[in-house]
Amino acid sequence: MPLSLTEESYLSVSLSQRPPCRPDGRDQLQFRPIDAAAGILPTTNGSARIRLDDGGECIVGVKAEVIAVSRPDDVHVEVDCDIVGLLPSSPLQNLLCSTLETAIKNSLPSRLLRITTKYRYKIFVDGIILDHVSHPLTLFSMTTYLALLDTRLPRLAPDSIGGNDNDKDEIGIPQFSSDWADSDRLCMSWSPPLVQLAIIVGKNVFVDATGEEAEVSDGGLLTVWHDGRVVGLRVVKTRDSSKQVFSINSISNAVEVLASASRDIEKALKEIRTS
Amino acid sequence: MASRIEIYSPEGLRIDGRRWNEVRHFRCAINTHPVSSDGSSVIEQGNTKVICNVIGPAEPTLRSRVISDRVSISVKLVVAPFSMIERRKRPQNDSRIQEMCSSIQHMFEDAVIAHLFPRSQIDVNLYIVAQDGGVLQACINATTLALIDAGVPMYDYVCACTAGMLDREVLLDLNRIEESAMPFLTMATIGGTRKVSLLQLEMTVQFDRLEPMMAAAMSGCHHIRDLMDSEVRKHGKSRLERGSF
Amino acid sequence: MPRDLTPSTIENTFVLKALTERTRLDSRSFNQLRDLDISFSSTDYGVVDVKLGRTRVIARISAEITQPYADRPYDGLFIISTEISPMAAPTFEAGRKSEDELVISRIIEKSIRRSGALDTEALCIISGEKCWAIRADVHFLDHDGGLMDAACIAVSAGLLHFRRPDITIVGVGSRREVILHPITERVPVPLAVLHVPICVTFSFFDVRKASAAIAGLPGKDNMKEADDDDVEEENDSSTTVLVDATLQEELLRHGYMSVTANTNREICQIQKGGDMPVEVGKLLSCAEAAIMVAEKVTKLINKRLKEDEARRNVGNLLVEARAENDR
Amino acid sequence: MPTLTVHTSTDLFSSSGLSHQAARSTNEEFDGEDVVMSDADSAEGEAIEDDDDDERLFSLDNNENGDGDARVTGLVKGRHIVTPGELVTADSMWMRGHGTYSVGVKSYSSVAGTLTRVNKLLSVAPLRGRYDPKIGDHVIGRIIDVGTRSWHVDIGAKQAAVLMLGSVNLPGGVQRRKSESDELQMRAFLKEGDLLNAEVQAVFTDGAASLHTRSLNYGKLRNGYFFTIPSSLVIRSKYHTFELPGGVDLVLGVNGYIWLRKHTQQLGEQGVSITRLAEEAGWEIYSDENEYISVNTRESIARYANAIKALEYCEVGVNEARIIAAYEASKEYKSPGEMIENYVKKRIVKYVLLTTKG
Repeated sequence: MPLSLTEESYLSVSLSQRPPCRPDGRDQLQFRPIDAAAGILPTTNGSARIRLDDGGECIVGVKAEVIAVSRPDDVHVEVDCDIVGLLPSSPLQNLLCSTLETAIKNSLPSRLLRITTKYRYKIFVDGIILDHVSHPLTLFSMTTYLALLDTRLPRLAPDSIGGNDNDKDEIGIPQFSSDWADSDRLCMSWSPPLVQLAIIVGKNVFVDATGEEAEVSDGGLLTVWHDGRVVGLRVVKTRDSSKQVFSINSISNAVEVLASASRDIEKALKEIRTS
Repeated sequence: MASRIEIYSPEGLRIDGRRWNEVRHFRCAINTHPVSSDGSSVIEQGNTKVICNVIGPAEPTLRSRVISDRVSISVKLVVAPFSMIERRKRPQNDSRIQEMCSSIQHMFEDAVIAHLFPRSQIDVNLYIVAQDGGVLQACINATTLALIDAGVPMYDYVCACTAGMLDREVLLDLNRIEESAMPFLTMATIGGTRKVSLLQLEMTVQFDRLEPMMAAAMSGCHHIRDLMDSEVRKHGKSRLERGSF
Repeated sequence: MPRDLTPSTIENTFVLKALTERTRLDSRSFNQLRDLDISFSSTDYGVVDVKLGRTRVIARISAEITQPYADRPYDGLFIISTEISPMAAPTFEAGRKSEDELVISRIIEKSIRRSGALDTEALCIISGEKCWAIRADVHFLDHDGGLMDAACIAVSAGLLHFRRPDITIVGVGSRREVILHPITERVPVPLAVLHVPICVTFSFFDVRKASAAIAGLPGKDNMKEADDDDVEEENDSSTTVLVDATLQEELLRHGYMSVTANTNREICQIQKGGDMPVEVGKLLSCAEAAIMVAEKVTKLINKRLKEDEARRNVGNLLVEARAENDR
Repeated sequence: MPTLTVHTSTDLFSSSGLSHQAARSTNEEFDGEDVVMSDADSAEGEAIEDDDDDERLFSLDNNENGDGDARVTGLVKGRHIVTPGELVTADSMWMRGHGTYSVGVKSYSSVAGTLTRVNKLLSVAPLRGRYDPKIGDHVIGRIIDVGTRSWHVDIGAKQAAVLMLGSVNLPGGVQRRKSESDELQMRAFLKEGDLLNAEVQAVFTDGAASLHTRSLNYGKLRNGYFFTIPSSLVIRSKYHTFELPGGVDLVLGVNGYIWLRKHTQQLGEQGVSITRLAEEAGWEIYSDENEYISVNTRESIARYANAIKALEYCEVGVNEARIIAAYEASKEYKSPGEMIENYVKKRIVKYVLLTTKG
């Protein structure tokens, strides 16, 4: 979205002055309203769609597959997304997928995916980002959060649960009960990670930045939030033109801002009653 | 392969309980993504769900896309890995997807009154989020609705439907299980007329069974046209009442 | 490298005008095939050269022993490669698959492989371990329209003509061995061809749009008039249908439909790719015409096969080798 | 207050929160799973009545085609929806305008929209569509390409507009002849990404527009903020640049491109005589620097932007009176940021429709 020099100077002065004045008058921590729906796709274990005010939209489907594993304790999760308009495996797509994949792998206890000693679930998280004006990272992460909340994994068939753990292995491929109602939710005891992005303009930090705000930003910072703590931090390029530079002390300010923002988002997303 | 009885019971009931000439649960909406596209639609036919965004007619982005006497249409199809029962990530140049794109593109190059917009381009983006048979027909119907929503002049709706033949029984609008169990054809007609824009048959069938299949598919197309037409009218009325221009 | 050979407008109007007066440039009738010539190579089996007018296609069938796919242990493999090199026409690039190259390979795939012309179960040697892999390579030498039809005829004829070496299985259980007998030792075995698919392409011309093109008006609207004002009959006058179009007719046509049929009145595939809309009754009569063309072409293939067998069987040496002779 | 309002919807269709109640018309209690009968809520409901009984094949010949003609909905005045392929008129008395195509004597609608009849001209205005340039329209555009003697300008229409070098003001006043050096330094005047307001001076046969910026209130835009709304919501009026209370100028492009800037003394208003005006226009009309803009001007620009976006959200026509009314109504909310919530937008617009006539 090429901005003219006059627009750029207007926006950068507005955003870097103290107190800053965003083009739509929002506070530094204020989010634009989102439209969210969960459990919308019949062929998935869990699904969600989130749409932003500026037309940005993301659909995520979570599918689980049964795989035989040798090492019992590692977590098999694959995150992949298709950003429409960009070539496959573009740098932006790699950022989104790798950030979320490592976040989920580090936080998901492997016992949740265990079926029998020999068999595990492998979780595929696939997202399509239909349109994005602002940076798609937060959009993709919120939709994945909601889709994981909605994910249900089928339980073993009742007759094969009779024996204790180890003799279940002799029965070969595990049989599952076909009654979808008695499947249990993945996120009963675990809440998924949430990745949030903030942009830094001068000394100010802004959350949920619009496309034009990102165009005048000096840099971006993402935090991975899990179980009430910030567990990951990373500097992100938010403008594809010149190199971005920002002062070190705005990082601590940004982390605080992102922590409180993540707490609110997690609360709001949890209230959405997943079907 | 599902046994014959299970596909079509002697009492004339199919797996999902429909009779031979019933269309699956058809639901559509237009103007679903007004901010991110000029025209948009969502279609649900049974469990097949397709989203379509149309951008244009607009200034061509690539010089190679400019056609001097008419609009150039390009179709892009994204199949979600989670759309089928087993998760499958399709390679970018999957030949089946490319074939579908080129059929849809040719169809709408003729259905749109193309000579009104020389040297401009229309981009059609289709997203298949759930597949349960009749994917090509859902894409065609979704594209028609999205083009109408974008205000692109067209001669008539282009509506599509499938019909299959199990031994001597004609079945209309097949789902995935039925599609894999019998030869079927996909037909697209120009609105309520008897003009066929697209006809695709992929499995061998006796010649004298072709006529009833085509007749059933055609009546399916006309029925789907009425369903789409009523949705467009309903949407138009509600916009007129709401907006105070 | 010219993108495509669009003929000049004068040529266009001349050809279209001729069509409105029901004549074709090469004075063929509308449903007459160009002269078709099929010749088999005298040295090795499964090599066939098909000439359809000036269009020329060579198909070579070859076989080798490989491992079947894991999920289909009882089936042999059958691969058809239809690479179109610039040798056929300058519009085809060596690397990238052009759009009509994609359409041609998809139609051949559906016509022959998907329709089960070759019984792949008969190709299985030891289920799960060894099976025959039949490969059909189609080389397009000259493009004057009708590549699909010529290629389909070439592969079908090739499959009928091909003989694979005879084999015997020795040993039992997991130690089974396969002995391959060269053709000189044992009479080679033909393939199990279940039916002979023949692809026929119908080209559609819209007379009204054609007359408009002649008069130089922008594309006149042709969608509706066939079915409201003039009476609705089977072959309404506004669409003319040509069988087996030459390259020039192909470049000018407003729409096409390719139908694959075989001699037992079966339609193997239909592909009308969404261009010019055509009345449904006309499409049905095209499918019927395709069956008649298929019968004619199959008769010619069988005639050529018998001639080839007679040629190979010089001084009928093979007669002595037949089993039913009294020993 | 870091709030996040989440609007929940039940499935792919409905979007209760955001996008212009797009699909609210489809009733919510629709049961999502596989319904046995064909579409439950549409008029048909039951299976398609096949006009032949089952034994006799549904033969193709005697099938009375259910073409649009059978459902001729006739000519009803006023707000009447027609859809593509529908017969609009059969007698040749009417002239056919946009949105229709004719075959022989009959003419059909080619878009979904409202049928309008203006003294013998029959046309169908589509419900949605891109901006159609008309001569004399005051539009805002963004330069997308610099040609040899012209610029290509995106004005949100079906094709990019053309701005010839000859139809712009050049530094040094009007009399100066265009020389080759001007062609060399085109980018010094206007370059890619620059925003300008201009007037449509001509429309080519294929719908592309040619612009000119020969008067002083046209030219490069600065000191402000740019955003777009659908062009169908902009109500055409004599003037499209307004001076709004709160020291803010508004340029309301007919193509839905909107520029809000700090109020600056236009050269004409500084009491400078017309002739000297011409020489006066030096290089500053193409400068890229913004002037100093105070904080509360920036805030009122943001408030006006949210006011216009509120009107857009409720799909209400936008004109000067309504924008000012919405601005006044939004004073009730201390920070403009609160105006991004949907319920606030609806309340403001309800107030606007009550207070402004027409």
